[in-house]
Amino acid sequence: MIHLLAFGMIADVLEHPEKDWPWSADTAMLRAALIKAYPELRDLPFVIAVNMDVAGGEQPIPPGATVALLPPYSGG
Amino acid sequence: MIHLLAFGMIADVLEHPEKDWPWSADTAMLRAALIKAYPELRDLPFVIAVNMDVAGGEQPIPPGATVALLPPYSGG
Amino acid sequence: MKNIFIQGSIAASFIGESIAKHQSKTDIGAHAIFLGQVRADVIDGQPVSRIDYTAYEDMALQKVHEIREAAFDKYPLTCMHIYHSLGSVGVGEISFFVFVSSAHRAAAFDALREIVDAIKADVPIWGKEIFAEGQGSWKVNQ
Amino acid sequence: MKNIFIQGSIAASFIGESIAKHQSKTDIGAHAIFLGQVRADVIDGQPVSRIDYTAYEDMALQKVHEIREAAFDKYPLTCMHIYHSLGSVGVGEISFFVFVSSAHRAAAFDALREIVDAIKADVPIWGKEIFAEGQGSWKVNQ
Repeated sequence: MIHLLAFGMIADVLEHPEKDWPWSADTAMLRAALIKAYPELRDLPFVIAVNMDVAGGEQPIPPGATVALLPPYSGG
Repeated sequence: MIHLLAFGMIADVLEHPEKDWPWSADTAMLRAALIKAYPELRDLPFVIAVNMDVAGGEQPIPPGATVALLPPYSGG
Repeated sequence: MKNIFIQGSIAASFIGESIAKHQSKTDIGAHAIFLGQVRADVIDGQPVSRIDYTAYEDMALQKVHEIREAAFDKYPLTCMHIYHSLGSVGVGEISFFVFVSSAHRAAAFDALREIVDAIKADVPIWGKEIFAEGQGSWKVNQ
Repeated sequence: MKNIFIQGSIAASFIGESIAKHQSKTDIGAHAIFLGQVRADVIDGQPVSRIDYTAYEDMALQKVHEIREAAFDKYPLTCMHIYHSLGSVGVGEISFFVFVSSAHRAAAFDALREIVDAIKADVPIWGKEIFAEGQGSWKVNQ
């Protein structure tokens, strides 16, 4: 399992902004699994942070990681 | 006559920061007359504003003008 | 890690008090301050009445910490304060406050702009513009 | 012509109140503020205790007016406020306050820096740094 967080417009799509979710080995696989469960995500821009790290491109996901779905920021 | 104003370190050299002074036809002639009266002015940097106008280079002085001796600014 | 979040808007009096606290630091010659204020933008004919801010707080504080350290490394700054609202901030109210001080002005100007740009680009905060009628639209930074 | 001069130092509370007055202007998204504070510089071993400011007031107001008009022509600014002290300003106190507001931040940042630089370069104001012992030294801008 991983600990999944969603923010902004992505949180509007998922039923809960914070939930447990089946583990995927990397962010590409997780993205595919999420889009399967929530087809609206296909058209929404977001990056995936693994343990608060937003790597350029795809990255591996350790089991038990905190994984966050981050749409474009709009602070400030 | 002209109305002569002096500021900053130039005002320290003249006895009064504001006084009447004999007319000179242009700023070069005025500068020479001032340095004759106050030799310390020779070594002090200042520009001459004629009726609040600091022209690049020398400029004519109308009789009755307000002429100000302005050392380098240090506001802000 | 220093907290930056303030619940609701940032009061003008808080900014004034923050300035006053710096009068004991007599090596400061220049303060540069940025304030973000909520605009009454009209989106698809609907006027914005407030912005509701949320953040990935742990990651945001980590990112701000990195931005802060990078600015202190790059510029000779005396101090730096960063605040951002969470929750509702009404039109005309302040949601973002960055305050940089240095001996001379160039460092304060350069650092202020870099910090503001970096926070807008790299810190996970989201604003939802809420219309008078109650619906909302997720904000997108320029 | 708008006056810019304040006798003595500029209070932090005055700055806070000035910010608060802008909350009714709901087309503003960005405020950029510069504050000049008197440093306790040590000159030839003597610590500065205050700066005494004088100005060629008529010409200074004319120059600030020109700088203001040029900035409004060049940038899409919502408002602009400029204040400078005359007379004595103690170490740690504020003598210079420039406050620029616009819809988006780029104009406010660019205009603020240009205005501050122009005022330091082109406005006839002089500061004399007064030492604790009472003597003084005319300040020279960097």
